[in-house]
Amino acid sequence: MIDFELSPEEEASVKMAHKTAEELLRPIGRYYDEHEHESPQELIDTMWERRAEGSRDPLGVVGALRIEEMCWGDAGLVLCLAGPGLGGAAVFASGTQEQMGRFLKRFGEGKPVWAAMAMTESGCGSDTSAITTTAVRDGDEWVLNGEKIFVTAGKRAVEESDGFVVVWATVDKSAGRAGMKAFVVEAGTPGMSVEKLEKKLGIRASDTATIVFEDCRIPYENILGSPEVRKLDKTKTAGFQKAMATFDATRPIVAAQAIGVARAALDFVKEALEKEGIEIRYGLPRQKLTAIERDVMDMEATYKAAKMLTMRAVWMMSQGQANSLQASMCKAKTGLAVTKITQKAVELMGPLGYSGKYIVEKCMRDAKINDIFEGTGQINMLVVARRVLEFSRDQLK
Amino acid sequence: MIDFELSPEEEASVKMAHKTAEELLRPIGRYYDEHEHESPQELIDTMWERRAEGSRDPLGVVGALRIEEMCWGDAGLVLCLAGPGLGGAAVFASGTQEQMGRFLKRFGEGKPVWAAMAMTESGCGSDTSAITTTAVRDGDEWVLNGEKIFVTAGKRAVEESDGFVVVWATVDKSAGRAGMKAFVVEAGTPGMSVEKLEKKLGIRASDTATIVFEDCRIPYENILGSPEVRKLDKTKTAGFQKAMATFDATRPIVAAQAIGVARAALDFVKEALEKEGIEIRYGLPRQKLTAIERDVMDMEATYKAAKMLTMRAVWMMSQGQANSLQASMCKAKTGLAVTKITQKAVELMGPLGYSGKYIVEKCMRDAKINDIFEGTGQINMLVVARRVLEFSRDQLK
Amino acid sequence: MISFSPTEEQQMIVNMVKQVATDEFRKVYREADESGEIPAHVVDTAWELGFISTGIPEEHNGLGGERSAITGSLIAEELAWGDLSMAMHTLCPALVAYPILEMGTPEQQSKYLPAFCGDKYKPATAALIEPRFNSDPCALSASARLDGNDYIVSGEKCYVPLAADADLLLVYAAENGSTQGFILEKGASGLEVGEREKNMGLKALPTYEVTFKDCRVPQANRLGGKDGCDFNRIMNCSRVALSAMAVGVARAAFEYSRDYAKERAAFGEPIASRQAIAFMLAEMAIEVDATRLMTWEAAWKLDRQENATREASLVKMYADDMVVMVTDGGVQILGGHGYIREHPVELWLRNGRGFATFDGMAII
Amino acid sequence: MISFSPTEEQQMIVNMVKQVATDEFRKVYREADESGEIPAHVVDTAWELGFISTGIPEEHNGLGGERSAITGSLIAEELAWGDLSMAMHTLCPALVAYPILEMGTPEQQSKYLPAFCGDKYKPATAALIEPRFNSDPCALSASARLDGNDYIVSGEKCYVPLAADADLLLVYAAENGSTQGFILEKGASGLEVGEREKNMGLKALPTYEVTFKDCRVPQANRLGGKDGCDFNRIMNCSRVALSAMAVGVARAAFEYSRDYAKERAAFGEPIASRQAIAFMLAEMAIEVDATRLMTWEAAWKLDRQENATREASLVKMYADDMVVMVTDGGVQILGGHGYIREHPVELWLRNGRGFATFDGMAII
Repeated sequence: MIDFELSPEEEASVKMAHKTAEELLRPIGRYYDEHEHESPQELIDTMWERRAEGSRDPLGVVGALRIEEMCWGDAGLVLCLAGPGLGGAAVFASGTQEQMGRFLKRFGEGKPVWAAMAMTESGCGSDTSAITTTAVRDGDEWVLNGEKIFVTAGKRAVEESDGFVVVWATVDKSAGRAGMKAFVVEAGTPGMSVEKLEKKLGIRASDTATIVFEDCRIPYENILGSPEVRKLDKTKTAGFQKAMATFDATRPIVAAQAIGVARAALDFVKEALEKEGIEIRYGLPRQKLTAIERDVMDMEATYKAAKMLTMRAVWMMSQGQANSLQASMCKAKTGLAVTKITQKAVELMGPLGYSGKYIVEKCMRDAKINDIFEGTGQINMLVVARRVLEFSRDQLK
Repeated sequence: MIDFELSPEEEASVKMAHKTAEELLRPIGRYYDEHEHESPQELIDTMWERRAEGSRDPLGVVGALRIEEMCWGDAGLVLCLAGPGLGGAAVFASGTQEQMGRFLKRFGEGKPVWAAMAMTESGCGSDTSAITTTAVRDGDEWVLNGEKIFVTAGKRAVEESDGFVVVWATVDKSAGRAGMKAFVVEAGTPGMSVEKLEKKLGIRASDTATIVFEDCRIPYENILGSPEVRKLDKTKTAGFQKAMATFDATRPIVAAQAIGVARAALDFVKEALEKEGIEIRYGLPRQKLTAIERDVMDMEATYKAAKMLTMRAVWMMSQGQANSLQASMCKAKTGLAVTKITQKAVELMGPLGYSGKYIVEKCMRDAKINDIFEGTGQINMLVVARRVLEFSRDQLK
Repeated sequence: MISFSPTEEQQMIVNMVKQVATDEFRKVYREADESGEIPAHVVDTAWELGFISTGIPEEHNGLGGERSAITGSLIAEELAWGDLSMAMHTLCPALVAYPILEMGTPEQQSKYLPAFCGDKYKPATAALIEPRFNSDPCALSASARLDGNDYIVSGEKCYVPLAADADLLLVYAAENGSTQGFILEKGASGLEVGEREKNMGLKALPTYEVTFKDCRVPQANRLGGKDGCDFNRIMNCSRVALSAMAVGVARAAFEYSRDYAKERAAFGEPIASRQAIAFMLAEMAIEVDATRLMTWEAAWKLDRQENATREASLVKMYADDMVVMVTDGGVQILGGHGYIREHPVELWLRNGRGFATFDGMAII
Repeated sequence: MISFSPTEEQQMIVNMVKQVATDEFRKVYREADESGEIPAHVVDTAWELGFISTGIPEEHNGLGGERSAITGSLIAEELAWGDLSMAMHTLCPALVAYPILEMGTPEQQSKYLPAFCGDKYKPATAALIEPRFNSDPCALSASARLDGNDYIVSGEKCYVPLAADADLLLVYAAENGSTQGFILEKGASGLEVGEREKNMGLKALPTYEVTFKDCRVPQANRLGGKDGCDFNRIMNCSRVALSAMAVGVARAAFEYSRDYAKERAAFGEPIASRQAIAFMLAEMAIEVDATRLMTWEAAWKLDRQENATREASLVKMYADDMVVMVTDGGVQILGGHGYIREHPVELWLRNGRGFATFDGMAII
């Protein structure tokens, strides 16, 4: 039955996330935006201690709603919280039981730990088939060489905790996508080092690292999935399917993050207007609205559209339904929606919108990444188009 | 010197066009929209008599402004007025002196005459290289076979006057675009017949014909340009360049037509609002506007943007400057702009906008063709993109 | 528990409606648009599905089923996917039946509801829109004032579907600043049905201007009697119905242009193989889905009897824009072929552009 | 005679300005944005081109050339193409000089204009914007009232460029419902320059909140004396200047992302070979050109001394939207690389988004 009701427990869980965001994240968001690359240690520790909260439904609708609330508080800070992150998700999606035990148990104990995902290289963005990092087998080990950029939480995973990085590398260049495999490299492995941290437009609290692998040796058992290169069917892209399966899970989560940022801006605008005595008169004909009312309604409707698509994609995943199309739909829509909503919020708020004193300019900077990472808007539109057309990669490039 | 002033004579010429539009076209526009395929004979005759008016600067800025005014009156009626049209433009662009004399002198004398351009076929829209109509030489004649659709003024050129049709056909299928040639087929030539007239969304007064050529024989001298097929350089597309040169001239003209339709809708909206005592307060901050003011300003600015691009393309042509980029820019922008403006006008006018009693719904229907004919919005964007990127057809498909 | 899945019963209804839309509506939509007439058997076949009678209690001859706005949205989308004029024609009697069902006095219910439960289509309609550019349901020019035991209703309305044939006409008018409904029967004195309107779209559905010249309506015919009606809820039910219909029209245009783009070749490939076209289709697909989900959420609020003004007006505004974007995209993808009245896309654009105007012309 | 061609002289000026923008601004823009400081020699080099002194009559030590809004637009576009902060810094003295030049009393002109004609940069600024979301130049909160021989100016302003260093500050305030300008000299009592503002963009240009606490201004310092100023024209000159600057910023982003898209390969081809990217670039090119042409038309009206409010505010609104669309497109085309502070596109987006707010921060 089509239903949008949360149970009292679910509602309480979402509310608790909001409270955390309001009390712990929001007050320090600006500080860590201005002090790029400084670590919010206290927040990290507190949230690490509280990590059990809301963990019952991490990838379900309630989990997504909790993420929205947290990012309403501050998206940059959320991105730097300890936890399995994208690296953990990859292990979860394609690791063996043994690997899950070995790599994931660290998130249940001890000090804050991060796991990162290293895919992008300076020569390839969306075109992951062009990855040049190599993994060569040498007896009981794999030897990794290459450089990865834009690794979210890379420094924290490699240098600041007992974490790990899931690295995508090719074991056979001639095999294209089929030769692409994922490897777990644990913190402290010789040959892996952080070369630099990016200075960014937004989400400045999040570390975005360049990681270099120089003759980096890892145990043979650290490969995720089969080491075999299946060249039979080019369209099947064997190993790469694992990464794609991860995307089906992570894209809606990123979308939920984005939605939180957009709502932060939207809430600011609505509260600011309310203080000025301006109320939004829903239900009036378009011809009788003010430009501001119309703009706010547009923003709200766009927010809702993105949110509904996102909730659907998350819900399908939680039901075990194939959701590649819906995951890309929500990601494409959301990336664009939050970009537009936050840009509009800055405009609407005039001198207040552009000022570093208020949150909207930061929301705009933080929001934009969502149209870029985990697949740009264009890549996600391409995925949607291929699926609605039932076209292969070759039929629609 | 950058200047936007019209001389008093130029201004008078534009005003006269407006007066004609207001007095002769506007009052009968709705009738011929409702009576599709009925001929506005009196208007045609009157305008034929007056054809010398404003003919001094047919392809210059003033000519374009006159066209805007006329289409402000009624675009469908303008499209069915007698004259050289696209067929004449093709002869003018690539005919020999002898051909110009032979084919064009009919526009200076006698009864109303039309010339049409037949390019599209049911199997090819924008992809004119896929034309299947053939022209085979047989002694002193060419023999044409094939079917052309969407021929504007086709019936009038073929059956209702002593006109002609410029037909694009291939003399060598293996040569692709280089084998494409244009041929003049005069009214009354056996083997050429009008098969049907299209019922359309808008511009219903304009005849849009399907013309069939069955062993249609024309004199050898009726080929426009060289009969030689230059296969040397595929990218040069020899014969086809003529058609493209025609586009550089016709696209801005079509854009000017489109702008007239948009302004008709815009003027209606502004007058309707004025009657209601609503004035547009230019110069107010966005935050203080009503939604209607904001919408009208958006429409006006969009209209202006399209118009300035169009005037520039026309001006460059009149100066003998290469204007392919600018012609496609103005066409792409204008097609989209007038579509949006007129669709918005219908929305803004509410119950009046949707009603057949008023002009805006008709403007919306008439406007849409401008994003389609003389190159769809997509084709024109492609041309613009290739030119700004300096990419060949192969580099950007 | 959050869920995006219709019930099995709803799915069955959707399949049934889709069948009628495909077998009946889609067979004659173009001819009906050109001629302005919907063949009677088409409406009758749709009527037989019992959309309206299902929700009417057994005591009034209905089937006594549950009336659900979500189910209504699913039905409205499918019908409109078939053809908007026919969808509105089919559901037109609900414009009277549903407000009476929800808000009518017991007398109004016993008197009027049984007629909607018969085998034969019951023509009934409502008059809300006024011939002004800023027609506002909550600030109508049409007025009603009490005079003895009667209300005197005066004003002008437009876009009144089936007005010439309707046995019942529910007219909305401003009474002391609030909008109230008044039930008129055919031939009421002062009720003047004007010429049939010529509109940009919706051409198969007869709509009329209607004038009320000091029309006397017995007090008993004020919708809801002394309590009046919850007009806000009526509007929200209409907004949700229209949003669902907009989704249906848009989906039709998306599917048609998607299929066309896969078939139609240019430059040696299907035109859908070019990103410009493919991305348009992707956007169309995304927006159709987004609007449907928003419609469901607003319908869900209605079903819970909560105030849905915010949700319903947001989705309606969004749907108005969406359906124009998508149907215009359909015409654009077909190019010249989209502009002629052979392919259906131009019809869908003409119908789609009307949603911003169709206040109160459908209800669930 | 309609023409879209700059004069030879204008073309020469454009080339000269472009040179400075390329050789000076573009060399240090990133460092200046990060540090918040523009190297003095950069501003000095630009000052040497004599943008302002050119238009000042010889009697006031200027070059006595013709001041043209069209030429000004051409200059503003090129400077902003180089860097917006530096462009605004360079032209900031004009915020005082031009209003005095056009509308000042003879005394104001002789007293203040010569200082703008020297070899050294003359820091001067204007205060217009107010710290409210709906700051409205024509309905200011800051007020001026006559008290004896002085005006008392009170109010709060923000986004006042160079306020801490300016020798002259022209403040706009509401006087009996109309906006008038008042010339203050450095250190005037009651004039309090607050902390330097931290804004999303324009970071290399120091801007300040400024408070006027019953600031006494001699009557003689009312811009235009008894006649006051034509504030409408000042605003229109500002709108055209800002539109031209928006074109410059947008063109920079278009060119950069175009070149990047031609170089950057993905899936075996330059990313510009895909229609999704190529069409974005085409749209960016079209909108940059359209906005420039509209800017020229509004400037042309200004040069003819006609009322340009409609043209100027339409192009300004259009430019505000255009520059965000284009600079956002720049970031999007560069993807992850666009989001980091190495490539300039993110800076252009931050600067571009401000135009909707920058009322009165530049003038031609």
